[in-house]
Amino acid sequence: MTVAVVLMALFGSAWLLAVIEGWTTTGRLSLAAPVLSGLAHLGRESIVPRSPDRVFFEAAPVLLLVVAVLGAAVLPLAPDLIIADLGTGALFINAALAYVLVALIMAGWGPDGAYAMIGGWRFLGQLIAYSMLIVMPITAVAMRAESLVNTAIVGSQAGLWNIVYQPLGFVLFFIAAMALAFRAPFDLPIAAGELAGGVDAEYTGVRLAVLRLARLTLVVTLASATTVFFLGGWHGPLLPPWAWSLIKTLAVAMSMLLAGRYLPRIREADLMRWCWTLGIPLALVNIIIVGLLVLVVP
Amino acid sequence: MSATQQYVLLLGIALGTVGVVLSLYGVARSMGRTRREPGKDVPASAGILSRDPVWGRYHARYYGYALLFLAFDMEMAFMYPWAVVYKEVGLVALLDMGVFLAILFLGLLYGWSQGALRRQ
Amino acid sequence: MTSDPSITATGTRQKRSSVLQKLVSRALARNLSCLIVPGPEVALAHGLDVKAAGMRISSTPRDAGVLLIIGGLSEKMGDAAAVLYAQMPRPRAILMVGGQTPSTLPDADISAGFSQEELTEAIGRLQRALAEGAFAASPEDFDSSVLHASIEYVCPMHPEVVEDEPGSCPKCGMDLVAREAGESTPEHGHEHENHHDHEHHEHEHEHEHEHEHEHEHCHDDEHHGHQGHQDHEHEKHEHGDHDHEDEHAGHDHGEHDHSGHDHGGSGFMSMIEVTKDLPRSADGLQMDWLEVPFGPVFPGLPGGLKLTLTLDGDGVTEGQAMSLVGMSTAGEDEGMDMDMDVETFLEHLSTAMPLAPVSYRLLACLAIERVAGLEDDPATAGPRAAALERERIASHLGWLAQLGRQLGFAWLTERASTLQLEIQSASRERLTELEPALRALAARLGRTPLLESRLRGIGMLPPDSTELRGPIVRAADEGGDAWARLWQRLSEISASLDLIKEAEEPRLPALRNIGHVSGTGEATVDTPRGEARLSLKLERGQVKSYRLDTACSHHIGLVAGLVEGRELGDALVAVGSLDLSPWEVIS
Amino acid sequence: MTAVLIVALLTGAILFGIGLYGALSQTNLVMIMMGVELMLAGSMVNLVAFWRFLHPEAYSGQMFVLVVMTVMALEMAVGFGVAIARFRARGSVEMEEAEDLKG
Amino acid sequence: MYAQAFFVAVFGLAAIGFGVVVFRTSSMVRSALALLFSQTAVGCMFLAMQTEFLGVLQIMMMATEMSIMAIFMVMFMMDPGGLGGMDMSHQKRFSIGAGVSAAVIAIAVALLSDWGPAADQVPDAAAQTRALGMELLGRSMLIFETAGITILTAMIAATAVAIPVQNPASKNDTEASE
Repeated sequence: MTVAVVLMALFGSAWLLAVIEGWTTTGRLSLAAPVLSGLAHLGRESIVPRSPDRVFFEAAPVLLLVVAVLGAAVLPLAPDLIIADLGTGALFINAALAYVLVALIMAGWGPDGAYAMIGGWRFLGQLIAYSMLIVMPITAVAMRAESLVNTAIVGSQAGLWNIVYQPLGFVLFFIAAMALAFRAPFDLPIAAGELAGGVDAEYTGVRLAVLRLARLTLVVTLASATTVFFLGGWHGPLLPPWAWSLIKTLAVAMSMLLAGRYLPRIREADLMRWCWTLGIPLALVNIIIVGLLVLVVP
Repeated sequence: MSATQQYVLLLGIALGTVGVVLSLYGVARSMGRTRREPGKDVPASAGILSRDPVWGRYHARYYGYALLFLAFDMEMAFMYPWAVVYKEVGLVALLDMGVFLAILFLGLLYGWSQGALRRQ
Repeated sequence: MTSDPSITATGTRQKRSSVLQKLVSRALARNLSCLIVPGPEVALAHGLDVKAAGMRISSTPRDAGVLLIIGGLSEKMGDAAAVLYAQMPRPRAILMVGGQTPSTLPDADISAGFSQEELTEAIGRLQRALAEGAFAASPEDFDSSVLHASIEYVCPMHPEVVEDEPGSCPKCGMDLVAREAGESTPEHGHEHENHHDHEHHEHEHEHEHEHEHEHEHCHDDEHHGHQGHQDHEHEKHEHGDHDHEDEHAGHDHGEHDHSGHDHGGSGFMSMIEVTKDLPRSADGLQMDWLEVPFGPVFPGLPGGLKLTLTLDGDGVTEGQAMSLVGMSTAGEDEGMDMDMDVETFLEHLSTAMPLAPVSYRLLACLAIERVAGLEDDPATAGPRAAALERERIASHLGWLAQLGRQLGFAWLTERASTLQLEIQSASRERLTELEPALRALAARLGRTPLLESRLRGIGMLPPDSTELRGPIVRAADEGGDAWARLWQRLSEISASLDLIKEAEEPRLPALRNIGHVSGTGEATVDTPRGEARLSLKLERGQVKSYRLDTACSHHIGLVAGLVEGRELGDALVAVGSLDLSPWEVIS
Repeated sequence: MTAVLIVALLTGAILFGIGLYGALSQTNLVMIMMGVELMLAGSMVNLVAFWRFLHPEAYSGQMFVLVVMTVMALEMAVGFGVAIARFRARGSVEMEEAEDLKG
Repeated sequence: MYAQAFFVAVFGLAAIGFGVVVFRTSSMVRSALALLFSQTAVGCMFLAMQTEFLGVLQIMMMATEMSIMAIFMVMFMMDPGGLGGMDMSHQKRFSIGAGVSAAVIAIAVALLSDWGPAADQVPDAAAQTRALGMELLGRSMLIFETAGITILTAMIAATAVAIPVQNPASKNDTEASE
């Protein structure tokens, strides 16, 4: 039961995001558009490049979708609306999402095409940049909650959301989450203007549909993680807990989706330099500030 | 729910997702197979048919970052258990981790000064 | 042209009895995405708004169902279009706007003229055709000679010398030998190879080859000496378990891989030997360099421009650009009789330059009038100047839209192309109304985060660059990078607006009556991309010969210097910042 | 209960064996490191099994696994550093390159 | 109990299977990713053995580390795509002997030793993590700080060896060209 509800919420949000995305790109708000486009993808041919690495090529979209779903499975919608409330839930998210990289490397290497391969290796560089900015803010969150259990983390924000308690951590995490979901302006591995689709370039038909679904689900998962870690999860007045979770998740996901429209793509060299020379020191500062706050403020 | 049951549930969800994807593939397959035609299976490259394999030795210019990352990443293994008990232990934990992080930060600074933090 | 509601057999999918088909066909019809050949900027320059007409614009053939061809294509672009069409998944269709379908492609499914109404109507027809006939009983394979390896000519002594045409080697003067492009050794006849290629496709139908399998196979027969010969390895790989391939792979192919050096011969391949002659990157590591085509139909670059970059990782070691659509001077040079009516010549020149038709029409008018000895007429000069300035604004907006596409900056692309479409045919009054919008766009770009870091320091010209013209040379004083060029273009937009406000109503330049004069004339016009010069010779009112000198012909030579040693993204930004119009490149 | 321990220990042993084979048989520095990683993975399996089934109260067992993981990462960092330097100097990371050249 | 044995065995077999693939494929990226999945399977074994923190940590760390392994493989192997299908090994017989004998000895020790009674219960994951934290800040504090020093040493060593020394002039050049 719980499983069904959570998965419906997940894919429902992904569908809503697809509607919004379609709205921003075509200017028409149509609830049926994602379904139609999915059907159209089913109707197209799904070309397999004369791929010397068929296994990678086939595995990549599925792996991406699986890790996005697994990530969402450990995030609570409401105190009892969670598929698996692991003892190390906050760490499990990281572990699941680390395989986004693996999926992209597979997708890049598999088809033996230049654009895809460059895209795949670019994303490895991107991971090296954003990865620490995902884990370090989560550490600071865990310090306050004294736990890695996701429901406990939400519980610790009953009085004050973490976005207020540790705004620096929120900013870093949000940016890093966008980089993880390779949304614009961090869409280096799939950059249309630079790599003509990059890792996506060789996927067509139903495989492309799965890949698109996986990317949207990934955005929802990350938005949900942001909600749980920084926006107080299900806490909120009046509405039932699950509604608050969903509203916050959708708001974060939409802001991730829309931010890219108004920004040019970042340079890879800049991304790496800024993350390492600015982001990581700031994340350390965040940990120290939170450390002091936790000790000083009861 | 015990931890083991939770893992089994997660495994089941993963397998279920794979199953859904496979059934989608099945539906797509029912529309007909991909027709083999000349040029179609060559990786697309902007209107030029380039058949050369691209799997060569690839120059990853971020290897300086990668080396530092490999070492720096390990810090996380220690930070999570630390974070969980931090409040309980108090100031000692802060000092302890402060020293640890300072040591690591030194390594980062060294790498920075030596030019590891740039495209090679 | 199609009353029959179905797309051609080269585009449909094989029919299978499926209940879903009907539904899927309708979904397909409502989800059109197109790949524009030569490029979206050409559609915009013709005043076509593809998105408003109901199609998404896709960046790769893999994601497109419609090949939208705008205008007539040059021969090389026809080849590229055939490759793109072949790489599109079925069901696919060809929509031709103006001009003839290139001979490499099947006849267009739907044709339309250069107007938004016709385009919208054509897309409607296409949707009906797709909804009815996306699946057919007997689709045909699409095949074209372009899809089989082409012939190129190499020097037997210098593997790095590769030419498209027979001739002699520039290094040693030996006659060049024909071989299949992408192949390595001259001894294989191409017919044999073509045959081979078919065979490979057939085999692939039957065998989903397994990697491990192939590995063991190679293991046994102990050839280690042909690593550089990747193409053959590839073939062999595809076949995997076919014995006749062994002989093939056993040849001693000594002398070619992508970097073209020699390491064959010895029984055991040594890595030191492989790497010792390779050129080194700046950090001293020798990797395999990869030659990757960017263009002619690449989302980040103007269509028709073929940029070939040699990549070392994601860094560019060298690059060269060529235009596949540029005007060739052949047959139009002095000494050749061409006999063209002046009006025809006017049309010819302005349609040959789709990104700046007004400027070139004006240029031709001026040059022809010079022959007749006519001086500037204040009555026509004002409207002409206004039309030129209006085109300058539109062209710069088109460049901004292209910049947005390149940088994934969707807002900029939308804003700039909307404005461009509006301004192209705007009256003076309308232009004045649009002025605040243009100024707001500039202000907004100044405030956009990441944009400056993306453009600053990119595309610096080498100090000894000569023959620079237009915005590029005017931006050279301000730092001479892509950022300075952006601001130069923005300030030219506002300067042009001021000029138009003081000038008269813009009107398309029309030729004054000159009668049947003879003689030579020369004129210069400051086109949006820099000065263009035209000198022509008339005999009794017929254009005998002409010589055109454009800014882009010179600017395209800058590309090699701009991309060298850059990161891939930066190199593309640098090339984009030049605002090359491949049509204005005279070869 | 001991059955699980034995299964884990067997797995660890076999992983260690495969890793040792790889480390000894490969000619390339990076491949040798992969062998070493497998050996370390094998030993980690053993350590975790010992902790879980023999001394669940002694968390130094888990601590030890953390240290082994650190060693893995550091081995890679230093190993790749050496590989880069060696490649830069010699154009190869094959360990037996000199002999190969002789014939 | 049986379920536990089952899962440990399944993931153990997966780890071994992927471990074998590492040295049997000629595509270097496959090789590295096979190692990655072997390590992931080891992580899953940890989970099956109720050592959740270490298991999840292993799964997470190895994804990134082995991917970095993959890029270094692609940089430094002669034929990363495995298109040439060449053999990159030597002293095969000796290595097989060594590997087999090491495994056999370890198996023998595992089977022949008397391991005594096995513990039935372990604390749940949250408690384990907490206990590990206490261990980290208590008895094992020195080990923890030593690990810090070791990481520092490794960072310095790797940087010093791998990053070419550059004179200030050329450094400015490269910075400007970034």
